Amino acid sequence: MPTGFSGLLTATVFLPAVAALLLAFGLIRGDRNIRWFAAAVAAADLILSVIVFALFQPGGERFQLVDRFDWITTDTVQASYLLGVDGISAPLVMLTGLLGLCAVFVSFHISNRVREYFIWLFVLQTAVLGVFTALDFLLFFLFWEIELVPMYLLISTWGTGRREYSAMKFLIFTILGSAFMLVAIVAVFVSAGVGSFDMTRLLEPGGALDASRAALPMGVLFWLFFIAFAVKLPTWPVHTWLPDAHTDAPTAGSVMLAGVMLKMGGYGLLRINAGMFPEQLQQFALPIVALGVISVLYGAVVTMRQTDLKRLIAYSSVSHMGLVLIGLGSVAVVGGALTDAGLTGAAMQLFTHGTITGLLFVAVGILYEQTHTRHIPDLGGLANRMPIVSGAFLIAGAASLGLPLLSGFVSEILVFFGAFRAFPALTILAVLGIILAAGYILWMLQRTLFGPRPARWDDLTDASPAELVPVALLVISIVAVGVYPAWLTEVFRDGLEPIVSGYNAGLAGISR
Amino acid sequence: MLTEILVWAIFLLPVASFLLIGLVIRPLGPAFAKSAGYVTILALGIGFILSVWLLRSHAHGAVYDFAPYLWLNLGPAAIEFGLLLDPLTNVMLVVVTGVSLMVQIYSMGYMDGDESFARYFAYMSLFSASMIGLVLAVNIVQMYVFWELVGLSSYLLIGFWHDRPAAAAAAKKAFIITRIGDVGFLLAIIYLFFQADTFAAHGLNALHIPHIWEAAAPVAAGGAGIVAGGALLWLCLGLFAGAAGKSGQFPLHTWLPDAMEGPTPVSALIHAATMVAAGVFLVGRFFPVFAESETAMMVVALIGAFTAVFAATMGLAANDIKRVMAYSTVSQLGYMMAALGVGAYNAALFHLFTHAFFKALLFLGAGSVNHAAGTFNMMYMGGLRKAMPGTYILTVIGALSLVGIFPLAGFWSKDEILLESWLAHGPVPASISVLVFAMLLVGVLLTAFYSYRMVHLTFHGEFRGGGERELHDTEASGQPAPTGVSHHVHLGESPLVMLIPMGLLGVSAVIAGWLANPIGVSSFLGIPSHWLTDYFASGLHDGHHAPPFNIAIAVISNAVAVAGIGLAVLTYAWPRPFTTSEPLSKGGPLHTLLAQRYYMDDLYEGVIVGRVFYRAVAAITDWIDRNIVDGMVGMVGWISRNIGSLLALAQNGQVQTYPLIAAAGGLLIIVLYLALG
Amino acid sequence: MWFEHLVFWVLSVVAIAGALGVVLVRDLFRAALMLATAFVAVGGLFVLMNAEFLAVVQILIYVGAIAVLFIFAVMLTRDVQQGNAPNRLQIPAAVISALVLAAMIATAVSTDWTTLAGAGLEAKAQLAQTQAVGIPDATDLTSAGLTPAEVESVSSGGLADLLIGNFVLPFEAVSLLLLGAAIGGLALARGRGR
Amino acid sequence: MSLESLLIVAAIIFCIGLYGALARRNFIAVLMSVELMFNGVNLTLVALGRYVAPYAVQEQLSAVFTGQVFAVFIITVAAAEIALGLGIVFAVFRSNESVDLTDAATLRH
Amino acid sequence: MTAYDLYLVSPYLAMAALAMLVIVADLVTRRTGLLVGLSFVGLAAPAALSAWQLVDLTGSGASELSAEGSVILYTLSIDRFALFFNFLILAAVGLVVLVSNDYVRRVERLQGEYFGLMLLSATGMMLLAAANELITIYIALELTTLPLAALAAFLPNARSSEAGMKFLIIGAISSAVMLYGMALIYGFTGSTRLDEIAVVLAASPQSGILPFGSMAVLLAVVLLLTGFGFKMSAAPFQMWVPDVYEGAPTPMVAFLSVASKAAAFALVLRVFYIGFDALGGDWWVLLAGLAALSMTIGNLVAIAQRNIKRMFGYSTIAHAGYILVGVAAVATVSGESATFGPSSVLFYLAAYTAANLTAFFAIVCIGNRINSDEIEDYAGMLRRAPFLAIALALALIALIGVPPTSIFIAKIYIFAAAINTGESLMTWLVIIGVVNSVVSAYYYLRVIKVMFLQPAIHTERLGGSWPVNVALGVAALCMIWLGVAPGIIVTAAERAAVVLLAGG
Repeated sequence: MPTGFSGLLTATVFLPAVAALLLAFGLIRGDRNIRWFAAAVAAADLILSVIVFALFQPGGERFQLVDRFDWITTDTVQASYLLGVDGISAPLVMLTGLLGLCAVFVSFHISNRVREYFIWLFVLQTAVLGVFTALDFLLFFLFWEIELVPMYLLISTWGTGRREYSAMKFLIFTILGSAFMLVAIVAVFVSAGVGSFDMTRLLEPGGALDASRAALPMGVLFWLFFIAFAVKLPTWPVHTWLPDAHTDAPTAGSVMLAGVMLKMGGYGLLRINAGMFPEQLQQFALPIVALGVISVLYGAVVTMRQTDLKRLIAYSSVSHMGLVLIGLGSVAVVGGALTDAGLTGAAMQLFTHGTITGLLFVAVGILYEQTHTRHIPDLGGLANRMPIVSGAFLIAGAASLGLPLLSGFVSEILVFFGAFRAFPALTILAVLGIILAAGYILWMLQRTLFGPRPARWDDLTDASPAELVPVALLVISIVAVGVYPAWLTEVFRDGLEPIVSGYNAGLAGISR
Repeated sequence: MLTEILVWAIFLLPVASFLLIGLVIRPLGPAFAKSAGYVTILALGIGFILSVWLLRSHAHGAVYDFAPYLWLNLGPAAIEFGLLLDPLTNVMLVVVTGVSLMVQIYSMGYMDGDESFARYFAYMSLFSASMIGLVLAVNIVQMYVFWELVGLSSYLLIGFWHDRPAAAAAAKKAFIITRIGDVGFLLAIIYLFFQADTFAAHGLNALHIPHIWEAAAPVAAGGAGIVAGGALLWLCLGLFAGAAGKSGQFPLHTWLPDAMEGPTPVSALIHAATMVAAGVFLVGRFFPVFAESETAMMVVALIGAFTAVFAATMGLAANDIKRVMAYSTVSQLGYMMAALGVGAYNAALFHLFTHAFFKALLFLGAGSVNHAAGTFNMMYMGGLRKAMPGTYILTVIGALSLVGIFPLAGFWSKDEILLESWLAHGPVPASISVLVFAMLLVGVLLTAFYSYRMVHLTFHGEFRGGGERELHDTEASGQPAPTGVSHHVHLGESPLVMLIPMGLLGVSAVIAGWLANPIGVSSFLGIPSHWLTDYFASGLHDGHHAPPFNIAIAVISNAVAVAGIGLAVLTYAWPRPFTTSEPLSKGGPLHTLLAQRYYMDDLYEGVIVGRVFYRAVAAITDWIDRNIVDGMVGMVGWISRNIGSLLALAQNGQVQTYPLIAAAGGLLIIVLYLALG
Repeated sequence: MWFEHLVFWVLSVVAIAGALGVVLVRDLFRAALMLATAFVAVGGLFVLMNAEFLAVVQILIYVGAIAVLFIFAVMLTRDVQQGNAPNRLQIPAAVISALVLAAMIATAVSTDWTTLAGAGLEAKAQLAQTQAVGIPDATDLTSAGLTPAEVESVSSGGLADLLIGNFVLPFEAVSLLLLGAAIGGLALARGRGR
Repeated sequence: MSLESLLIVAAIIFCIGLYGALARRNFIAVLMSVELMFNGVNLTLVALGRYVAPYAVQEQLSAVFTGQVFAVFIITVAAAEIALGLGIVFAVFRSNESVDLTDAATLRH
Repeated sequence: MTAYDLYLVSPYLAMAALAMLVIVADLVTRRTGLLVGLSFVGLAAPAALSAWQLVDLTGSGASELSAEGSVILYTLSIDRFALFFNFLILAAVGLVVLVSNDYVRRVERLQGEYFGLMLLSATGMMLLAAANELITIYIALELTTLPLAALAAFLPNARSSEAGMKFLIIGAISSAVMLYGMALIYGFTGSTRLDEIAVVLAASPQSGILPFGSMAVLLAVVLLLTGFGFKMSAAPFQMWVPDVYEGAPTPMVAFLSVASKAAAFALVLRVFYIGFDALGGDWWVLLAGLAALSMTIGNLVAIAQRNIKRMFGYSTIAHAGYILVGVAAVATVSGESATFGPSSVLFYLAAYTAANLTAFFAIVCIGNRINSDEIEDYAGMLRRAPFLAIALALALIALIGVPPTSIFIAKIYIFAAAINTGESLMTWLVIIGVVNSVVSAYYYLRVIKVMFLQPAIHTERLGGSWPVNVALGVAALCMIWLGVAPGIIVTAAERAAVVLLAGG
């Protein structure tokens, strides 16, 4: 049971919340000051999150930088304030810090209710960071739910189009998903031999949760958790909130939504479904991978028909997040030293998709600021007028379609490597998805950036310096991961090691 | 250590050049654009020198074995980036850097004044780096990485003039079609990884190329025999799919003619000399694996031979000079594939070597012509011989080399392919090998025909108006003007900066074949007979040696070539000179079929992608998504709202309704209790 | 015994008839009179069951106070003649009431009340009940066959004793209730600060 | 006169009251009907106290009075309820000029 | 009656005395502020007395106060359970009194009566939580209900009168029905004391065919539940709720929605967990069914509402359903977790009190100023009254069950109790519960949406007097406090719930 209180994680998680409070009490006044204050806070949080990542030592304790104190201690309920990072969460914390800063910079042009906007953005960031670091189920769920409120308000207040509908849809879907999770958490909690919300106890191989004494059948628990995370991920057929929410969200909202909030689903799948229910994951690997493959192909096919840039990216996210499921299902066959490839790929996919889609949305956001349209047929030939934005688009697009030396490739190939051992035929189908990805990404680039430029776009200007920051940061991270992925994969592998060793040690016999 | 650095430098110099141009020179603005060209040329020049040095020292017995660097730790199948310096690599390096250097120099003239001059050289550097990386790769994933980057560079360069819709579309098409092949490649890699544990049991790394060779070799031959039988066949077919995509083999050839939308030097470098040869390189790289599977070799041979003929027929009816060359390239790549298929490893690579020079030359010639005539459409050219004699001579040399006329470079390599397929010493059955030979011979005939047609239409006869006239005509018929057409018509020779590289390539096209692989003498200038082919063969375990020169085959092939030229002369020049109407169009449906490229583009884009996929599959899925998957969500909301309203109706305000319903509820509870126990 | 039976039947019929009159007669004033009749009949039934004290309370409070209150109320509001019209829920209400009645009768009949009863205790209970309004006499009780423990139980728990003994709390609470009802009723009837 | 017959008479009175409470339009009539229900309950209580209740709790003969005590309280509370009810009757009458429950149905849905 | 008896009933006596004092004070002075102050400060007396009793309980280590020869203890159980509700009800009534400060100025006269009735009703509620005997329960219930009926009709308008009338009629009919059930129980067991009832029922032969062993008990339980159902506002006995909520004075509705409901659940817990302890296997299914019905009906109908008070009427029905889940969770596991179900109910009630009072206080303030309870009139409230809007929004979020608010913990607690029973039916009930929470998000958020996103029609700023703001602030803080640090209340609830199991 990890104990201690170093305070670093608490600071990282709550710095944005404190900033939000400062803003809420009106200590910072004037839109300009607020923007720069926000940028400073986000930058500080990025630095903190990078420090978290840097201080995390692979090969050390499983959970590091732990902050813990008792929260609720009664006869029936025990919960603690327990933050900590392992190899799975440390990179995601950094990702959140990175995208948080990007979100602030792409929001510089916001002029409507600036103060409230940044308050909600910061609350959102705290919530997401909390989800990634919380190691107590109650705390985890708390952060998981808090995140809804700012996102809902960001979409419905600062969004575009049918924003209220989309925000509501986002909310209802997510709450529906988390409702299932609540049942599961409660059931785990009341299971004999558990009696607390401490995740670390449950995560140990052969942990506290015993199938014979669980309050609900393990399979049921598994699916309850799965549904919650699948909605967030999102998986076909519960993905339909995503295109609407993405399309109508403000740029920063889309960046955070696609960049980190979808990752909460994948993180949950890795942390809980893979970590606590190894046997169930193996048992149900086939349907999960099938869902993943359907998501990949279905998402890609539907993407082909989209004419709204953000909608297109949103559907491509559905397609890409399907890979996480495929990677997850790769543990159907265990044994050998290669069990972790699929899981590592899934984890990598979380990170890489975060940066790639983040960059795509940043680019679309800049584009939209200038053109006020995202309708692809209205656009064209922007490459000459906006070389930087176009370059960002191009890099993100190339990364998105899995081009090597950009980050997307690494996660894709790892997922395929892992999954092929378990489900060769399904994996081949999923690999076909990369052709479709090339199709829609290139189609989008062609229609948007290339070809003749309608005369009305002659006066466009390129990204402003403030907008350049997120572009640069994200491009650097995409290239950095792509060119030398080991600095990230090794951390992920360290986080997945206990899970994988659990499979290898206890379950090698099941391998088909 | 120093050696290793020098080898890496061949790769890293263009990388540095790319970064320098992209991050420094280009942001500085057009004033500094020119320096981008010099940087690139410098990088490639040094690279070329180093490559030659490497080839020479390696051929003289220097052994290079550098430890690879860990890129991604995957346990037993760790992905390690390193250098694989075997004859194939070394020769390819020389070709890539050499041709690239020539093309860059030429580009200094050709691209002069283009507003994106720096961007062009950035892309070119990127391409060179990727291609060199591909050639150097020791790990199959590393190879795939650069394989894809080469594809990206190609995409960027085809779409270089991205404001032209045709260029943007062609770039996309090129990328997607090659990607279809790449899926095969990727699946092959995935399959290899799947076997990682088995490899590891033998102390091998499943992704390390030399280990893969070893694994494919049967135990009897001293290998590990891990991959065999059906799996081996599928592995080979996967790799070949990738190769076919890149090298434009049937049925993935349709992108290459369209790729001519890019700047002409790009076509010369990428879509003639280097990148498209990557497919051949890939099969060559895994030749020890392919060689173990007879079926795979048969597939390679037959597809190659078929492509050689098939593409050549389309070359007969094309009017765009660059497209003719593109078909010609596809056809020649078919020769190389066929050669690999029949086991003529060194002949195939030898042809790759010579082809790089003469095809690059032909393309540069086409660019030069375009500079003068303002169009690529041969129907608007004619009579340029007088205006640009240098270009004319060099183009004729290139064309003859292409046709395979003794003693030009093309002759030597093509002759060896024909010879070996006739001799049928390879792993494929003799009947197949001879069939391949016959098909290739037909290819020679066709090659000769379209080559003469191209030269004739371009340079002979009277000038037919050039770009100006074409623009006038297209305007009249209300169609958009094709790429590369401009009012800028000035009949005159190109500048020296363009002619000199052409000249150098011309010299190579004449002598390279014989010089590099002298036949008939025991040695020439210290280069022994069959030096190149033997050098290639030394990279293989079983050391396949080229058969001795066969005069009969040489005579037959030259005769066929001359016959082809003769037919073309009869058609176009004599007795009645060509004016404006295409004599072949009298062929009626056949000509239409050829001119329409066997309708394969229509099949792919119009029917499969457009009708079946986009309008049917995608549209239906999209409809399902909007109406059924999403609709269900809406319906649940609608139902619950309306149930709510319905229930609210019972709330009619009449107070006694409430206890009434409550009493009914209470009674219902009792009934349920009694009924259910 | 036949007399007792006769009285029971007469009182029952009167009570039921009065009740039916309350809900069926359209004239509210007459309905109120019917109600008083029913109250009196029920009071009679109480007497029949040896609950004389309760009968007195019934007459005093119900007939004397409540029924009169109703009559006042009826006279103060209008629609006296037609005021007792049925609403649209007549038929469902009848059905539901009939079903409830069926359930209650089924309960009364089907429940085996005797399983609870020890043999021969009825007489003792009757005797004990007479003490409700009188002073308990221990010797009388003993001679009637009650055990000393039962005598103790009865002696210490006459009805009035219970009211100020064990049930003193509800007894006090009901005074609060009356206070509250009076305040509320007054406040509402007086009209609120307009 | 048996327990069952008494219970049945009580139930009949109770249900007549229930019917009246559900089916009358006039507020005062409803209040009267409710009083009938209370009478039914009282009758039941007294009857059960008279016949069966004491036997359940051995040696607690005073339990026989509990029913009567209960009835006394019910009567008292009923009186209070009527007092308040009539207050509300006047309040309703003052605002609606009627004590018809079917008219007083503005709060709905 | 001994002095000890007086000590035992002293909190109730103090409350009653306070009620009368306020009424008398009104005759002397007409200053609203004074009445509010008196009512509020006066609550210190019963609170202190309850605290004294609590200290005595802690000192003795027993779960209830007892004494030889005490007549009060025949009808009341002065135990932790009762005291838990004493404090809960006192807190609720205190805050409602403060919030009434602005509201009662509408009724110029009779302000003393307003507060007096409210305090009397609170006395009844406190008694209800302590009552362990059917007659006392009945009296306490009526003492709770009748003053509330008077309060519902307190406003001089037709809607208020109608609300009062409906409340009275429903209350009377349900009382009658419940009384019939009590009569049957009395007849069947010979006693009106819950503990004696439990002994007799445990000893009586259980017929294998009939639930509850006999038709009489079955009918009695159903009839009792019908009566209690009205007070709990559980479906299908809930239909009066929205009408009364809409028409009655808002502070009274706030009081009704939390205190009355809490007392009703206290009653249900006592009657079922002590009286019908032996029949747990039969009645939990019924309660589970009512829970599912209440949640579903409440939430579905609430979606269609346009009046916020009415919407909250349906909301309260839904929450009754959630709480019933906890009541139905009769623990089949022995040991520490046996108190899971009832203690979760107690905690939920506390959590719900805090959240719902916050919401209603905001509604009181807003409604008092804009003279409307239509949701659409709340447009732009964030601009007009940021404090009120944010408090209301937080309360709405709490009511959905989103952390970090009181009801989040409460829901977890109650669902844990349900799953803990190990009955698959209860697991389904939990799933119904969570799905219902999702549905509820829809209408709660709509209010937030209107307040936060829609432009205001009027622009003048709104606000309440300082007592109102204090009440609102305290309620909101409690709501958050219970969500962030629920430990103390959970412990209190656990210890209070032990009482229910000690008897059985």
